[in-house]
Amino acid sequence: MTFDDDVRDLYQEVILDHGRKPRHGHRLAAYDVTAKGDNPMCGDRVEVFVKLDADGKIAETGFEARGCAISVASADLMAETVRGRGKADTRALFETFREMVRTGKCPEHDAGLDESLERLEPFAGVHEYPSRVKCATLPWHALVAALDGTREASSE
Amino acid sequence: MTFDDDVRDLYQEVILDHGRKPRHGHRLAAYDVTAKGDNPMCGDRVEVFVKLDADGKIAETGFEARGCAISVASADLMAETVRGRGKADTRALFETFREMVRTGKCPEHDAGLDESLERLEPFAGVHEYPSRVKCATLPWHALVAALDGTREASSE
Amino acid sequence: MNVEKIRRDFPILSQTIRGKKLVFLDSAASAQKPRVVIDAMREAMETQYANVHRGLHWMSERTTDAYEAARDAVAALMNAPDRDEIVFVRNSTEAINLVAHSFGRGMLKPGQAVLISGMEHHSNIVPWQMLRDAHGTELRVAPITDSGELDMAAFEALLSDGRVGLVAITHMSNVLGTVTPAERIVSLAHAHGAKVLFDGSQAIVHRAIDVRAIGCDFYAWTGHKLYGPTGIGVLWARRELLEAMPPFLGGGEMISSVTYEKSTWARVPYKFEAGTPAILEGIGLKAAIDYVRAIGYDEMAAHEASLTEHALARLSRIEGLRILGQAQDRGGVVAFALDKAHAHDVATLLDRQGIAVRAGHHCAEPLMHRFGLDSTARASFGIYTTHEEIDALAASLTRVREFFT
Amino acid sequence: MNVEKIRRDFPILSQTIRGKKLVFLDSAASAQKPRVVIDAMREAMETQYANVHRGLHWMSERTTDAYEAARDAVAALMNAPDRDEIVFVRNSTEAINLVAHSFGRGMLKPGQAVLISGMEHHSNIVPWQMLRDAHGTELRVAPITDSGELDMAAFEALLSDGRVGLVAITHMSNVLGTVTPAERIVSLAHAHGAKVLFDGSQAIVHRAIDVRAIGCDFYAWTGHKLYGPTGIGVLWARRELLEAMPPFLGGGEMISSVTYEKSTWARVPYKFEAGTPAILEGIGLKAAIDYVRAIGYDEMAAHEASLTEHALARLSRIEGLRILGQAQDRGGVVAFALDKAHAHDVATLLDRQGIAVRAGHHCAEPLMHRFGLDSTARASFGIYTTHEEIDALAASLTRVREFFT
Ligand SMILES: Cc1ncc(COP(=O)(O)O)c(C=O)c1O
Ligand SMILES: Cc1ncc(COP(=O)(O)O)c(C=O)c1O
Repeated sequence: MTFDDDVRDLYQEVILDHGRKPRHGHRLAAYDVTAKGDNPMCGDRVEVFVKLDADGKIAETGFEARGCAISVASADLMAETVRGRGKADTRALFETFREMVRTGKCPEHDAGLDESLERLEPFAGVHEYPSRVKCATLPWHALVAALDGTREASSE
Repeated sequence: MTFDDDVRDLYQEVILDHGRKPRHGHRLAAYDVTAKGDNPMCGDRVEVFVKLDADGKIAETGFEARGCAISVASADLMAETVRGRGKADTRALFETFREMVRTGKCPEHDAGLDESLERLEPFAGVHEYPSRVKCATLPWHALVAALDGTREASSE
Repeated sequence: MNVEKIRRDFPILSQTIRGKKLVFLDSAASAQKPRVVIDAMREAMETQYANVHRGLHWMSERTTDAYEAARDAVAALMNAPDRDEIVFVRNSTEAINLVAHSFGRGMLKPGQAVLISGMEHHSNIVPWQMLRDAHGTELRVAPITDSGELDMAAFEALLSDGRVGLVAITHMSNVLGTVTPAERIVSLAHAHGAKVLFDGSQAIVHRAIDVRAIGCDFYAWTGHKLYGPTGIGVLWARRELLEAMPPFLGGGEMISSVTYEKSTWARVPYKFEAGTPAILEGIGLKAAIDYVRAIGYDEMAAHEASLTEHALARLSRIEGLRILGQAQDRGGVVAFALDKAHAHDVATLLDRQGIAVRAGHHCAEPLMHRFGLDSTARASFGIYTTHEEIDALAASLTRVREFFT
Repeated sequence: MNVEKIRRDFPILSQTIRGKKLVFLDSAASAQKPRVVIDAMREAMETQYANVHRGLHWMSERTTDAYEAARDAVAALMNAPDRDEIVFVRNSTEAINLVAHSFGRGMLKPGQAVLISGMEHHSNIVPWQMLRDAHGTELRVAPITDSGELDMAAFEALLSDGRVGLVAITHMSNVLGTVTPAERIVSLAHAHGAKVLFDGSQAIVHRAIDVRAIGCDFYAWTGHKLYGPTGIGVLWARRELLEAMPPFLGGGEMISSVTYEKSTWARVPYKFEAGTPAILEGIGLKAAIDYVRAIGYDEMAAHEASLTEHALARLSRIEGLRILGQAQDRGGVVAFALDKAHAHDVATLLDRQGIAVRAGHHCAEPLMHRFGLDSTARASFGIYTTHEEIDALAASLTRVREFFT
């Protein structure tokens, strides 16, 4: 096996790509809610900014992150997949995502999450590294904190 | 092997006998120096009383002890073997005795101790039980403390 | 329960001592280890050892999993509501000291009192004395009856002024065998505003412990008595207490972030586990827990009850032998004194027959003095103890007494 | 030194990880265990296990001997003047906390200062912060230079007001590899009336430690890094200090006598060893010490110097790789950052090649920040590390960087 074969199953192209060039990796000019996420164990830090639409659904998400490829890519794909979702819906997606990165398997879920979970599926490989699960979930913790009106989250 | 065979090599008749009926197991009516010895780990306690002769040699030793057969027998045989000895001489006997109960072998020593050590030889078997060495040495610690003018000794 | 089968699980039991078959009756001091425990530790060192937490590499992840699985096993064993309520320490002694520091200095006020009983092990006396002397709390001692049970009326009276902040009491005496009425103690203590810590060092070996049913606030025990390795013990405490208590030891693993000005603490239970933990010992402890649970506490308790009954019957027939404690509810330890022989001599003579018992004050000096003694011999039983071994003890004791008469 | 022969002593090194040969470069976090250590612990459990001290029976006497032989081995290893100056604890962290409590609260006065350095492990920072906050001592930090060495001028200046009661400083940084000038530190500190504690967690693995030659007052280390088991560490301290210091944990084994009113303490070192000690771990540690002494510190140090030189040469040729620390006197740990890849990603990618390194702040957050970083990867070496393993690391790191570019 070559080096690439060994690592590609975990660092799939989509993770590498979004880790390197996040599409949503910036502070929004105007936003309604925001929160910071901190993983003091490894120094990962993320700040998310969320703009809500008239129905309270997520219109846009931006973030500023310092961390590994997995946490940055996760933040970026999160921003992409939560667009248009309300609070409960976002939380449901997070719970399912978290279960997936913990176990490597996608748990039973609402059909409405199907498409997003497919997009997030590349993170399933993270389950092999329990100590890195929190890299993938940190931005989500911050997002949920922002929606809840809490200003800080930790994914210890 | 019978029960007796198993135990007689350690609890020789002389130890049993002096443990049961110590000849010197009493407070002296008149004494010059005294000290207490305490082994808080097992509750052994001994108090020695020493009468000195005009040359400062030990004229008589008595003791009150609470403890096991080995500590009582040791106190009694000590009282017997230190009679007529000066301070340095007593200490030398103690050091040799202690070495013997620690190692099971009698170390090189002054010829003047020969006879006494022969008398004390039954205690050599104690070396098999390191935690009981202090039972055998406690009265000696108290005696040396008394001669030194210290009032308390511990053989922890 | 098939004792012969169980005995084969313990390699040491086939040893001979001084040419005699080993009769090990000192399990209350520390129990022997089954092969599964020995193997678990060996295998961990041979196949996956690394430091835990934040390792990021395969072996560290595997070892972290194995170590954390021990926490799950402990939580299940004690029916703890939450695995995060399990703090690993070195032994019961450290568990109690942790409570004395973090809860005692951190949450009790000078002038409040700690109430212990008259049958405590030194490890549940000295930390409270040290707290008293450093922090100004009072130390109260609930007396025990002549039969070796907690004097419940006196216990309640000592609570009545409402100044007791903590009751710290053994769940089973390591000398008398007495099992204390845990639920009753808790309900009285809570009614008077006191938290309750049980020293479960002995109880966990003999009874299924359910901290939810007991309703206590802290429960401490030690791995080496439950057929596990040395170097690991357990403190269970309610989450809200652990959250509120300041940390005990400071250092690696227990922090969330560190600057010179100020550090913040890791979440519970890690806040209380400073430095590299006893990893291999956690793995060994899990194997021990799995082992005893596979046998089952009901089986173990029944076996020990039968052994204890047998021992009490056999020993009480020996002339001049006095047994300490006649509690109704008691576990498998029997301390005794012979009129003609000192406990040390008894132990040594038994040893020469290959019979291992303990002699001394059993780290319970005040209790010895309560019964007018300085030391006793003590026989204590484990899952591998047989009725024949107790017969051998009784027969030898008769000879010992003759020997000294 | 015959590394291939040494490797055969470590069963784990023949493991494959994810189908790759294991390349274990995380020894500074915790070292692997040679067969003699594994066997010593197994044998103790299989043939003679019992609780130590006051056992009176054969197994207890044998186990006490074996456990106390570990104390002799440690004393000899450190050239301690007196075996009674060796206190067994769980790990370095507990050793330092013991000093912070018993010496810090017991013998330092509020207003006095503790002086640490800018390259300490959290275990040598947090206990002094907690002491500061509880006891009113000051915490001073001696800065380090850009090359990662102690700034001796600044260090001396911080001593000059005579208020420093204790200098607590690493003997070798677990991140920079820097070995600090121990004798010089001691002579400066003593000249200004301060005692000196060394955190020798890393140093003891790489250098022969002679506490008499160093002249310090306390020396702390941890067994699991010296090829021994987890759950045991060492505090060496001068006897007169141990005598003067109040005890830390209270309970069984550490007392001389106990009444409810007052307890008296056992003699040194037992005064500081409360409860059943880490018996099996002491036995394992002795085997580890015997093992490294048979190889010899000169051989080990030469091997590690050669590995370190090789690693520095190989890694510094990798583009975009920054090595932390360029001390003259350094041991076998190399921490580094890659420009294009986060340390976590580096560690994970290496793991997939079977190469185990650590990534993170290495329990030294303030030091990371000193160098403007949050985390680094770290490769660290043991007696079993080969030059080829370092080549494998270097080759993989080049690929990792390409992968992320
Ligand atoms: C320099 C240094 N100090 C202290 C420690 C703490 O050692 P332990 O976790 O065994 O207490 C370590 C290792 O983690 C270390 O490298
Ligand atoms: C009732 C009781 N409490 C506390 C202890 C102390 O346990 P450890 O020495 O493991 O801390 C023991 C055992 O020695 C005990 O029997």
